[in-house]
Amino acid sequence: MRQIGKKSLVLISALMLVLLAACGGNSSQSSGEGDKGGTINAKIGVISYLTGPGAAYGEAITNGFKLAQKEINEKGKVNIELVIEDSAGKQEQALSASQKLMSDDEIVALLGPTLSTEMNVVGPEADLNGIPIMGTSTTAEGIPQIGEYVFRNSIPEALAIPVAMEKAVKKYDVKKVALIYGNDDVFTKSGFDTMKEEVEKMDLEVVTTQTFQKGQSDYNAQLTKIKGLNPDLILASALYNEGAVIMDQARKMGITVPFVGGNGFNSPEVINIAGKAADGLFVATPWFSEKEDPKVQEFIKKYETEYGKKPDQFAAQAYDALYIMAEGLKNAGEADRDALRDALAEIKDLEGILGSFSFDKDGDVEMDPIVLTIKDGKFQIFE
Amino acid sequence: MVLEIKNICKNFGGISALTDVSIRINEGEIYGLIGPNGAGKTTMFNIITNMFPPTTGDITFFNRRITGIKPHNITDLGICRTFQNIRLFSQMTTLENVMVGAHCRSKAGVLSGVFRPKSQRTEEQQIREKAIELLELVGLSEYHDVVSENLAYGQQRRLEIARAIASDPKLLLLDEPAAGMNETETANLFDLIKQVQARGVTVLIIEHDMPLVMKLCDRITVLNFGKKLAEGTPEEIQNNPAVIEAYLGSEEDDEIA
Amino acid sequence: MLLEQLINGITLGSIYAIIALGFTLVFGVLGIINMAHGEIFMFGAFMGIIVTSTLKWPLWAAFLVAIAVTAILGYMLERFALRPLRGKQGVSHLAPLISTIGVSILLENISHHLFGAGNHPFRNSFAEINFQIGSITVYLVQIIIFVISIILMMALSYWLLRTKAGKALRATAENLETASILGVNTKKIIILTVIIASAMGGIAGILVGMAFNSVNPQMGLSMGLKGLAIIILGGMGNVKGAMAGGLILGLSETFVVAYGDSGYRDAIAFIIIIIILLVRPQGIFGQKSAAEGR
Amino acid sequence: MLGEFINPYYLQIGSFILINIILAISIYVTLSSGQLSLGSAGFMGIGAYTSALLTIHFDLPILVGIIAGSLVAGICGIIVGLPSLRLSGVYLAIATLGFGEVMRVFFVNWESVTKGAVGLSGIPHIGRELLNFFRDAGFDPSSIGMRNNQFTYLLVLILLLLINIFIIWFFVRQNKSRVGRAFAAIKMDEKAAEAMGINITYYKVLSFTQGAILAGFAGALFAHVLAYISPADFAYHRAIEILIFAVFGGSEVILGAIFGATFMTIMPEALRFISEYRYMIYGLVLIFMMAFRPQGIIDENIMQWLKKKLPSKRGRSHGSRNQKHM
Repeated sequence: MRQIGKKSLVLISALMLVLLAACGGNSSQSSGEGDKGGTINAKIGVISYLTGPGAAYGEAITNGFKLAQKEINEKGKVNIELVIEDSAGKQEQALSASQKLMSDDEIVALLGPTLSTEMNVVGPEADLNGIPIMGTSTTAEGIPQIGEYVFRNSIPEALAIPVAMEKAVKKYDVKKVALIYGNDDVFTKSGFDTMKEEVEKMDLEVVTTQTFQKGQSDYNAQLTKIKGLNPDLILASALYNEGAVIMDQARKMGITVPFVGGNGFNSPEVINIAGKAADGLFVATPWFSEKEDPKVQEFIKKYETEYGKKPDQFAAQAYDALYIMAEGLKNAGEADRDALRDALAEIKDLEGILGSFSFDKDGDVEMDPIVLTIKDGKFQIFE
Repeated sequence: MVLEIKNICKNFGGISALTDVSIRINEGEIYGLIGPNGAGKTTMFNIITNMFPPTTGDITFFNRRITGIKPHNITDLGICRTFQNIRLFSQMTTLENVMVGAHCRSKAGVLSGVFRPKSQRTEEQQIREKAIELLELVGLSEYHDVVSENLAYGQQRRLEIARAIASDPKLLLLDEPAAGMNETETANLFDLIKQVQARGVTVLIIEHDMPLVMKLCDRITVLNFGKKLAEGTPEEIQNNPAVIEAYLGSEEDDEIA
Repeated sequence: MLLEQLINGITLGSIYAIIALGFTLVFGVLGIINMAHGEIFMFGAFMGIIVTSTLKWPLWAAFLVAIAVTAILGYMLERFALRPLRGKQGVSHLAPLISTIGVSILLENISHHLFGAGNHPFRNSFAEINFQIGSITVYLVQIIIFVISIILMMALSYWLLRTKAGKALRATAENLETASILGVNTKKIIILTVIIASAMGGIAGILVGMAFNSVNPQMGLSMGLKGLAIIILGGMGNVKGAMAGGLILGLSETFVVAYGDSGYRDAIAFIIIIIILLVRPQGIFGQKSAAEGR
Repeated sequence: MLGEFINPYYLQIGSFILINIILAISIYVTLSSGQLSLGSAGFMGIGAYTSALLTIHFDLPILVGIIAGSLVAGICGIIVGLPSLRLSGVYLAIATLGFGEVMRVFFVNWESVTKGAVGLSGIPHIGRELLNFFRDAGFDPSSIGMRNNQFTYLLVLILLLLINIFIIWFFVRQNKSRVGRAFAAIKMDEKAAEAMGINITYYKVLSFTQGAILAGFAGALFAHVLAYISPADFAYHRAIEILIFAVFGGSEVILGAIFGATFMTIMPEALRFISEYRYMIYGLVLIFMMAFRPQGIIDENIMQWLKKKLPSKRGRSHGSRNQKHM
């Protein structure tokens, strides 16, 4: 027994040592050393959801960053180095990652984290420490209001949903609506809150409000109830994964009314999953892959050759975000946290692949989303 | 009268394990409970300690009715038992086992156990001293720090007795204490039980080792198929034709046990 | 509307029942709650998708592949997570529970890596066949699910009662040691049990994929916990109890949504667990002895 | 200056380790009387929400909030623990798992108070409150060369460390007392313990409640260190994580729980390159530990060996086993 004890102890100490030794390691993404005169060198920390159930989002986002980084560094002027940390979608890990990044004095700004829940924890900390932080996918309410160092370039639900709702209501002469949303997810819950507010503003009748939970695959009970109440329109605050299945089951049941979805509902995957059943979905988004803007088409082409798949909204937002950072650095003229914050706050009408971009006084997005609808299995601009 | 068992019946799903058994045990005696396997001896122990209730009947302990009282309260009143298939706290040391036995004779709660006021330290010291003394009594003084599952079989049996005595019982129930012991060990056991008796403890013993029972007990009850077959002094029992028949008829069982 | 909800409830309940049958079989024979059963079910569903959507094979092949793969998973579960614990000194009865929780986490994350986190559509022309009865649309798949669940229940009951293998299974269930003394090859029986239970999970996986057109790695956990609730409701190790429990849970979930608050739908299963365990630990159909002594 | 040596990242991780140690001890305490509770995440949530709501809405001091959170969790522990006594082993594990899930659904649905899935933000942060306190007292962290976040996290860490030392001391002492022996006796043989006069109901509920209080306490600390909580923080996966702390480190001795929590918190941070496979590793850890070392990495034998190696302050009068020093 003693022998075993001794061996285990040695093993434990060895494990601990390995861990401690590995603690300092960074996964550093640097490309191009170009240290010519006039180039601003800057390190930017990225916190992203790279492992776990939402890893697909984090992957698209970091791909967007990397693509933009390559282009920006090739152009000269600004040379950006990305330091990427995983948050696994958890607040504690996001906070740890942010501390790790913030304590590196060379890092001038943070991008991410992916989820609004994470931003709620990381944002105040970044603000306290005076480092600009920009969310590229955080759409919940109140994020930029956390503090003056907190920005975002993702369109909040409060901006996107009303636009889509207005257009759909006008077109179909909607009087009665049904709501369905995922009540255990911060993203869909906050989308629902916006919908409810807007429904009240527009004076529509709510026939029923239904909820669903993560991991559920049967929505028939909720949909049967909705069907029985005959709404003119269904407002669905769901992520595309669940949303597509909801539409599929609804169409199978014989529900033909249009759906309006939130930001999370906007993905080519909806068509992929639901097929023809996806027809009649309305979403408002800054991102439209069929846009005839050469910049957009070039981005899609490059992204596809680099990563072998079509970029989604998250990749596009991340791509634009790094350009915004680069612009801020250029205007600031130096890689300094406070100077960068002030420069970011000043950004107006910057043309990106999502359109013309400005920050408002809080550091929130000012831009006009386009309303898309799915028709014949394709996203189209809805006029 | 230490214990009075009045008309106890126990049915298990229609099968009768004990039928109308009455026993009276006087203070200070060693009382034997014998009978072939399945006669209901251990069932009787379980009923006395209220591990399960009797179907009908009553038990009084010093004229106090104890049927329906929770097992740990029965120990509190002064009845403690050992088990046929040794049930020590196997990963505790010998000393700790006996100290657990003193549980119901000590009081320290969470806070005094943690903050250790003087009263707790004195109590803990007393428990420890008592445990050491009892280990000496059962001849295990060299094994304080041995984890009890590493003790030899006979030692485990003796440790169980020490643990039971630590609860200061007025009545001690021993369930086949000599099982698996060799002759020397059995002789030691005899001395031990006599010493326990000398401490003023009444003993009720289930045992298959007939020479030991006959030598040890003041009075004996024989159970057979859940019924009382005979009662009396060892001589009376040895000469009772019904008992002899019952035992001859089930000799093999006896051998196995 | 009531009729439609009834159909929804029965469909959902039948699926729950098939999953619970797998749980109950393993518990009945081994006395182990297999927390990984939900994940094995999820793997079955993914196999269905790969076979029909990616490989474009016919549906019957999907069933065969799913049964084969889940059976292999079941074997591996037994071999690596259960067998090492059996007959070992000092292993607490909680060990298999913890070890199968380990398997469930492992499988869930493997499927994240293999299939991605998103939902996968299960597109099959067979799933589209439907009848119109008045304003109600009934899908053939819904009927099939109900029928299969009944057939599985009856087959399992019959098999346990009548056949030789079933008798051996029951002998094993009653007492592992006695069974092996009586000459039952307990090792083989245990492997067989876990494999059959897992294959049933695989079948359930494909049926769910067809009925709801949605398969994702997280579905295993949610279905698994529901299955757990059902076997507690119906009585551990009780085949008919699993069926009845499944239908009860499916119907009550559906009716909570229809006439109550859909937000509490997921809580029902757990409230059932708590109430049943406190009021009637042996389950509605269970015998008392099953719940005692463990 | 001092500031250069203090990296808030390490302080942060240190804080999480210390909170996780409390959680691991909570499951250890319940297990020490032989009960496996998977409801720790639920109790943690109760503590976190109670404390957060009290401090946000009633402006109560954090300390009061945390104490109230632990107490409410403890009361829930008694309410759940009493009826659960009829259950043992696996059944108890499942009932408590169910309890945890019901609590989560409850947090999600009681929107008017908990704000549902959106979660509670703006919870007073222990470190920042302490910082304000020090500032009001006329002390500026920059005077000793520290940045604000370094100072706040250092304070949090020190505070948590003191709390941990107290908790560990408390339970080590309890283990060696009459109560600890009663727990151990019940764990090893419930019937025999009952026959020795131990009130099983009382001690089982006691240990269950202690576990609930600790989990609630850790939850309250968690809320005030992260300053944001949502129902997803207290879901099934949290319960499993806490279970892993105890299973991996060892559930026989308190040091095992401490080691498990420490190791399992550092591992994903240190080995970020394998973090993609973290949950797979968790799964494998559970399987392998059960198969090869069900008592966890650290058990009594290692404790014995450690005691032999490390010189003990008080010597060994009655053998090493009764001198469990931490």
